[in-house]
Amino acid sequence: MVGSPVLFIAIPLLAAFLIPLLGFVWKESVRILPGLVLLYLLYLSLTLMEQVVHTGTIVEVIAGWAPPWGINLVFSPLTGLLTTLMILMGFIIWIYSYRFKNIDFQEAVKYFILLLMLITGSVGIVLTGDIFNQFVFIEITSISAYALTAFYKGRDSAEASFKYLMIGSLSSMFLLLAIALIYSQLGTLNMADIAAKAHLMKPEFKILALIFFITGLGIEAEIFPLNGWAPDAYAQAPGPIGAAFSGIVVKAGVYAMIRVMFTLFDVAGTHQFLIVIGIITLIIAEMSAVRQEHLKRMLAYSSIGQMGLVIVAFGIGTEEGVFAALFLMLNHAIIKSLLFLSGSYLVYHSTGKYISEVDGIARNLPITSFLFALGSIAIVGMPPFAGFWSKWSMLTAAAHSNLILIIGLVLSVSLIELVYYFRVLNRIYFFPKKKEVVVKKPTINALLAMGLLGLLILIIGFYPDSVTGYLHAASQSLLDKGKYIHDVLSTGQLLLP
Amino acid sequence: MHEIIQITWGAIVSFILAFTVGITYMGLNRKITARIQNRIGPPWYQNFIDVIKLGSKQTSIHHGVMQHMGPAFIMVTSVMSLLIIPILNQNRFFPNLNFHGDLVFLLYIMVFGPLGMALGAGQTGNPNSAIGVTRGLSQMAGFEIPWVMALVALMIQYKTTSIVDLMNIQVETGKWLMFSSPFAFLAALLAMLGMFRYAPFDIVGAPQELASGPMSENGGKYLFVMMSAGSVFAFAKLTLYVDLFMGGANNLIILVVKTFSLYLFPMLYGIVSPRYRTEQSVRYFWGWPSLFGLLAILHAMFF
Amino acid sequence: MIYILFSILLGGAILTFLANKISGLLRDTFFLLTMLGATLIFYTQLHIGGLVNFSIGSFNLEWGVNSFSWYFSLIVLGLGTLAAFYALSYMKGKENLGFFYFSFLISILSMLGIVMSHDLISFFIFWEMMTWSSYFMVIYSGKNVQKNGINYILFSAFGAYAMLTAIALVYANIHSLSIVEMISNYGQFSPALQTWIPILFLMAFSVKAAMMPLHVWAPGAYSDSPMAYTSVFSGALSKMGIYGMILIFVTMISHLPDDTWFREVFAWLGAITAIMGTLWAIAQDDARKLLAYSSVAQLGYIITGVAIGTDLAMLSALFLAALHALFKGTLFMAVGAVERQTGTVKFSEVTGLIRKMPWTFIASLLAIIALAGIPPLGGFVGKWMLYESLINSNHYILVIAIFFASTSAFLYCYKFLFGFFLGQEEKEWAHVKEAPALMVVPMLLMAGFLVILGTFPGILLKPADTAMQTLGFAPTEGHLWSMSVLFNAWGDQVLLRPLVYAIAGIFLFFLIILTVKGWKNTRYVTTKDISSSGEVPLEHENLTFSVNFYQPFLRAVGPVMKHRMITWYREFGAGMETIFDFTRRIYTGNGQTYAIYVMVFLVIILLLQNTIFG
Amino acid sequence: MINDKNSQKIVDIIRNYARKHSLWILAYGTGCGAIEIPPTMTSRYDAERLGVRGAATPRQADVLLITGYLTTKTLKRVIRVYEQMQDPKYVIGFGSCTINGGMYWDSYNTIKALDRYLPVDVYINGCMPRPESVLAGFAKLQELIQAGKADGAKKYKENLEWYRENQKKVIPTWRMPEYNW
Repeated sequence: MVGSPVLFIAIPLLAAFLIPLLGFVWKESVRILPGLVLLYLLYLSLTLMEQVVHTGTIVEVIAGWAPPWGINLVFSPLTGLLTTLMILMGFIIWIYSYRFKNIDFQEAVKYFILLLMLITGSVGIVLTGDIFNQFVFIEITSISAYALTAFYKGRDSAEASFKYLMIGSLSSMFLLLAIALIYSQLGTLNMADIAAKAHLMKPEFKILALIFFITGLGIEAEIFPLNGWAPDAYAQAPGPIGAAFSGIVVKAGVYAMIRVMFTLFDVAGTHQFLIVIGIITLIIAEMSAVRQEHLKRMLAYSSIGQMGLVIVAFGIGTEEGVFAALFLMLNHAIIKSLLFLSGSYLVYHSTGKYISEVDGIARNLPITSFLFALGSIAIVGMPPFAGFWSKWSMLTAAAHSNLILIIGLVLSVSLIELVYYFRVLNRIYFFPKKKEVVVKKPTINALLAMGLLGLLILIIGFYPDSVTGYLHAASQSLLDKGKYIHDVLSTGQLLLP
Repeated sequence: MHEIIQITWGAIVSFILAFTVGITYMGLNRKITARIQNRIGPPWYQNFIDVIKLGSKQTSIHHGVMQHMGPAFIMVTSVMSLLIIPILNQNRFFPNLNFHGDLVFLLYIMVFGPLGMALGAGQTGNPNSAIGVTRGLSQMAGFEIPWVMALVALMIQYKTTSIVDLMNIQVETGKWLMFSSPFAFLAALLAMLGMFRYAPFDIVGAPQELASGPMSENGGKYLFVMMSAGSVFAFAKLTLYVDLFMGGANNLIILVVKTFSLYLFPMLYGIVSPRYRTEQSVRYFWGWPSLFGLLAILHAMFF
Repeated sequence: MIYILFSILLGGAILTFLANKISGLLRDTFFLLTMLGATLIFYTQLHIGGLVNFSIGSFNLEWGVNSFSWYFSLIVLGLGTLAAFYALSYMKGKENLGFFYFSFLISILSMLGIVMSHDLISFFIFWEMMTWSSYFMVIYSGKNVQKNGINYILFSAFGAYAMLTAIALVYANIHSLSIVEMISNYGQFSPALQTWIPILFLMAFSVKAAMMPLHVWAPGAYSDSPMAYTSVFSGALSKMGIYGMILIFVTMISHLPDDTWFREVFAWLGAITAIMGTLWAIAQDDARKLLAYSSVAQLGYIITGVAIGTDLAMLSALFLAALHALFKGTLFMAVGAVERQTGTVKFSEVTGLIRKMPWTFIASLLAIIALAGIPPLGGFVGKWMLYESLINSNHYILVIAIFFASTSAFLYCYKFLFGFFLGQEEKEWAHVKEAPALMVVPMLLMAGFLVILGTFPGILLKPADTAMQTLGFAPTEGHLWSMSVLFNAWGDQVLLRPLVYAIAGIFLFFLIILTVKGWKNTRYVTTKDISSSGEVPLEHENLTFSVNFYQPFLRAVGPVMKHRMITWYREFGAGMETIFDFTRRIYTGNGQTYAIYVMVFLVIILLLQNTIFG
Repeated sequence: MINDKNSQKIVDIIRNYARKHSLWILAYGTGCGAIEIPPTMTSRYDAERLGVRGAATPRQADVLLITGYLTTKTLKRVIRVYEQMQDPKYVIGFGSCTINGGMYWDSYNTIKALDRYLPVDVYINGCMPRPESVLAGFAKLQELIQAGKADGAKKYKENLEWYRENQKKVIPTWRMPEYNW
């Protein structure tokens, strides 16, 4: 045992508290500390992941209270995979924003604290085995996300943050309602326990709770029509935070929703519901993205659309479907982060962040533009880059389940996606540059971060086997509900005298 | 070696024959035209005189190597068609190349020369030449359709693409193809109007308007070769029609009679016709002649 | 060996790209060495029938060469190598050369990959690589990228996604991605799948082969990419569509119970493509556009041949495919040479280059003769076989359509030669010189090959025949063709050798007569010395007729050309954009609306809960 | 053998016969005389029976028919056309105007004697000459050709400088390719 899953929560929280204190001693430590923490956690998660895939799920009980009474953390292949992904993204975002707010120390302190909180919250959502605890983590994530959205303190960012806050509070309300409903029915908050006892619930209550869950978590998972807050928040938050939203926060939201739907309840029709709602999200978001004038908003809509695709893949419900969904999530996190990170340099000095302002910028920013192009080509699913394999696994999954219509829809939506990404690419490379646009050269660390992401895209693209093993383990672990229940609850029995 | 000499010899003899007959036809054309216009007209051998005169012109000019080669191109077409088209039934005349090619080859070799000459005409830099060429090519795209339809109808009806076989069929059955495939004959006949470029399809070289079009920069020896080639080609085309539709000919006299009676058709049609504009002539060929061609194909398919 | 071939090309591409930063000479050297190395390895080391396996992403990838793919690799590498030499000189002094050479090599690699793939997944990967590498070329010039580039990538992606769907369906049904297994299991698919899989594949292939309703990207893409690449683009890359089509038609369509209408539809689509491509080519003033439309038309013939699918038709399609690469490669190179030397490609601007660029003219002349299908060049052989096969397989109306297309093709053939090389020589172009040897020699080599093929088509028909035998056709040598004889099914024949010799003999004879007769009194005069009503054109007066060249003909065919496919697509696109804009307004930017959305969502689900979660 | 004197004679006879009976005219309709050409060519008088036939361009023509007065402006074109014709070539001056200026004898911008500018083989007088006289003119030309005396082109070549001098006198903007036969 290298370390315990508890560390994933404890260390960053501790670090978040330490940052301002250490800042008084040595200003640079504010920037270094999160990185160290994340690096360690990355190492930890990788080793744990390796272990989990081979030996089985780790269930960590907090404070000796055995499940179903106490809070427990579950490090299964699924949660481990997502944790690793999130921490990796967090680490890369840290590299990218190492010099963020270089002059303004106070702002930097706030930024890094909030970033750590955001990552911690998201990791917590994924790791926890307790539904109320999950609610708490969702709140942590949300609150740091509100704050980060409004980070620039401008009029627009305040407005975006307020919208986010408003919708987010609705989400909290529904979640709380759902949890209350479950607790009143079953008297337990442990997910495994709920799952084991779900059949005891009255069907109407069960469905009501499910609907509240869907609504509450759907807001975090950006399903249509609950995603109104998202484009504004993505567009107004600082560049790395946009990447963090699409790479970390949304993934946690989708995880939570899928966990509820797959594990907690055994209601019929959830798969079909996921497919329908996913397709609606996908189509509406991609259609909206075409006519966007702001680069980041376009990326935001694209991100929403991709999440719709992920939800469709989950909705297929077979192991292949889940595998495809997880693969999509993985690739989307990497690629969309790259797009956000490089895209924010493309429109760095512009006030409107208009797409038209990237014209001919490739001459000034060759590497950034190249990485943006790589990301664009990858996300529309062109082989031999990462996006292709996930799209391919999605299609085969659909084909196996005889969902031909879905294949058609997904591919026609991909065509739309292709159009707007290539329009931007053409502008970057082949339009004459506008004189008034001032170019900001990326810093070394930003280049390093983006380069890392690009490298990941290439690695996964040329050698998808590097990740498919983990993804298979993860998808099996999601679908094997009985094993999850057994794993968690047996830990409790071991602890009991 | 023996074969080559024989073919060469045959080529020379048939060339002289075709030249003589073709040029006589041209002269007769002028004579008949004159008679119809109530003139006395030139003597029937007038075109011989013209050709000799052109050949005895002392000087000549050219605008470049393509124009210099142009008449040679057109000669290739004339002589090659003459060599591929059997002159008499059962190859009784000189054996030539007619076992070596087929109708499709003939169709294509027939455009070889005009295109080569068109290049020569283009090089002169005279706008009239280029305009004439474009008109000629457009018209060709027009009349080739009924013409090919007729040929395809024959091919499918008699399951061969060889001219010799088609002639043999007529000899064996004793029935001319113009009676057994009347629509094909009609289509081909109407296409022939365009092929001979007499009125109403003479817009290509309209002398009053285009100054004889593609030939406007050619004089002296170039015009001499072109005129000879034209006469030879005319005879070759007429022979082809006779071979395909009128049962061929067993001796030269019959051949001359048949070809001349066939030649009367475009000639007389031309004398009484005004001139079509290019698009009118193209549309004309895609109208009735193509309909006949279509009927010919249907006829060949179902009967 | 395939590994080595591919890694040479891939590594060479990357090295060339990197070397660009160091020095131009190094880059050119790398580029040329890569191309030559690949070609050398291909011809000397690669054995037909060799297979290599490896697995990636839990799929078993399989690459190998058979005679069929060898034939297409021959086209790709032959044309690619010549175009590479040409490119060195053509691209000299242009921007982003590393990028150009990189894309060039990658597209060669991907084309080889396509024909050497024995499994669907690597087929698809290479297919997409081909798409984006050629897309880079389309947008290389930076002109019309938003229009032509997006058109190209959109249509390609449409095709690719159709193919991807088909692949997914196949995979879902047989759990294998091997092309061989797909073919052998084809009979066990459900009837619906049996129809849909070929249709989906053919959609993908007809995009690349620029078949009628899916061709609208081609004119723009062909004319916008650098000519050094367009020769490969139109000559070889479009053949990948033909490659796929042949594969699908032979292995799948022929097993369908009702394959006749399938074949008829495609044959007619090919014929309509040929006709419309020809007509539009006639109307062009831009040489690149003319050739682009002409490529579309030529591919139409090939598609018709493939769709008919008899021995002779397939043979003619294969022969024409190689031939099209030869002559269209030459022509695009010639346009590139003219473009480089004069800076324009408009027929109405440049005239009378024949004495300035004689070698380019000779190469284009030969290529044009082959394109028009006039004996004694190779083009005739392909055309002849196509007609014979159509007549023998009872497609009588179709043969008329094809014949019409190829007769009308004379019009644009003449326009091409006349527009650039003939007509009056102008002072404006007096400074023009012949293109560098590196550009001229590849053209002349290909043109020379066309001449040889006119007499000895067997040189190319033999590998084509071997390729067809791989596909399960009976050997055709001896009863459909021999080295220089062509036969049709009725036993009629064309003996090319005596005919060609006769043509050459007659031509030379009369040429000598023309030259010798009055040799001393024959004079060359300039093109300003013309008989135009006694006028002498001034130096700056250009009397060449080049505007509205075929106006009367176009007036005659006007009704057919009134509607353009591309306007329909554009209107469709505009309609879609309107819908997108409407959709965008769902996100009003108003927080209250979003809150209402949430509540409405909740209410709807609550109301429909029994339907959804029943 | 072809250089043999007797055979050369035979060839000459044939040539002259052909040249005589095949006169392709380029009727340069400069003045009112042009109106007499159509009756000459059509049914009433039918010049075609003499082998006279219209040519479309100077390249194909044998006879340059100058039908009427020549202004200084048209003279330039006529010279150009004449120089573009192929040897052997003949000129027929048509009407009084070409001989001495006719009714334009004191005009400031017509030339009076065509002979000073182009070598005329046959003049046809009259104002206008009737078709009969036109035919007579052709007959005269044929006679000259038969006798080998229609050598205007040779004269022109030999006396080119003199002709050029005269031509340049009346044509202010002389811009023409050199005549280099």
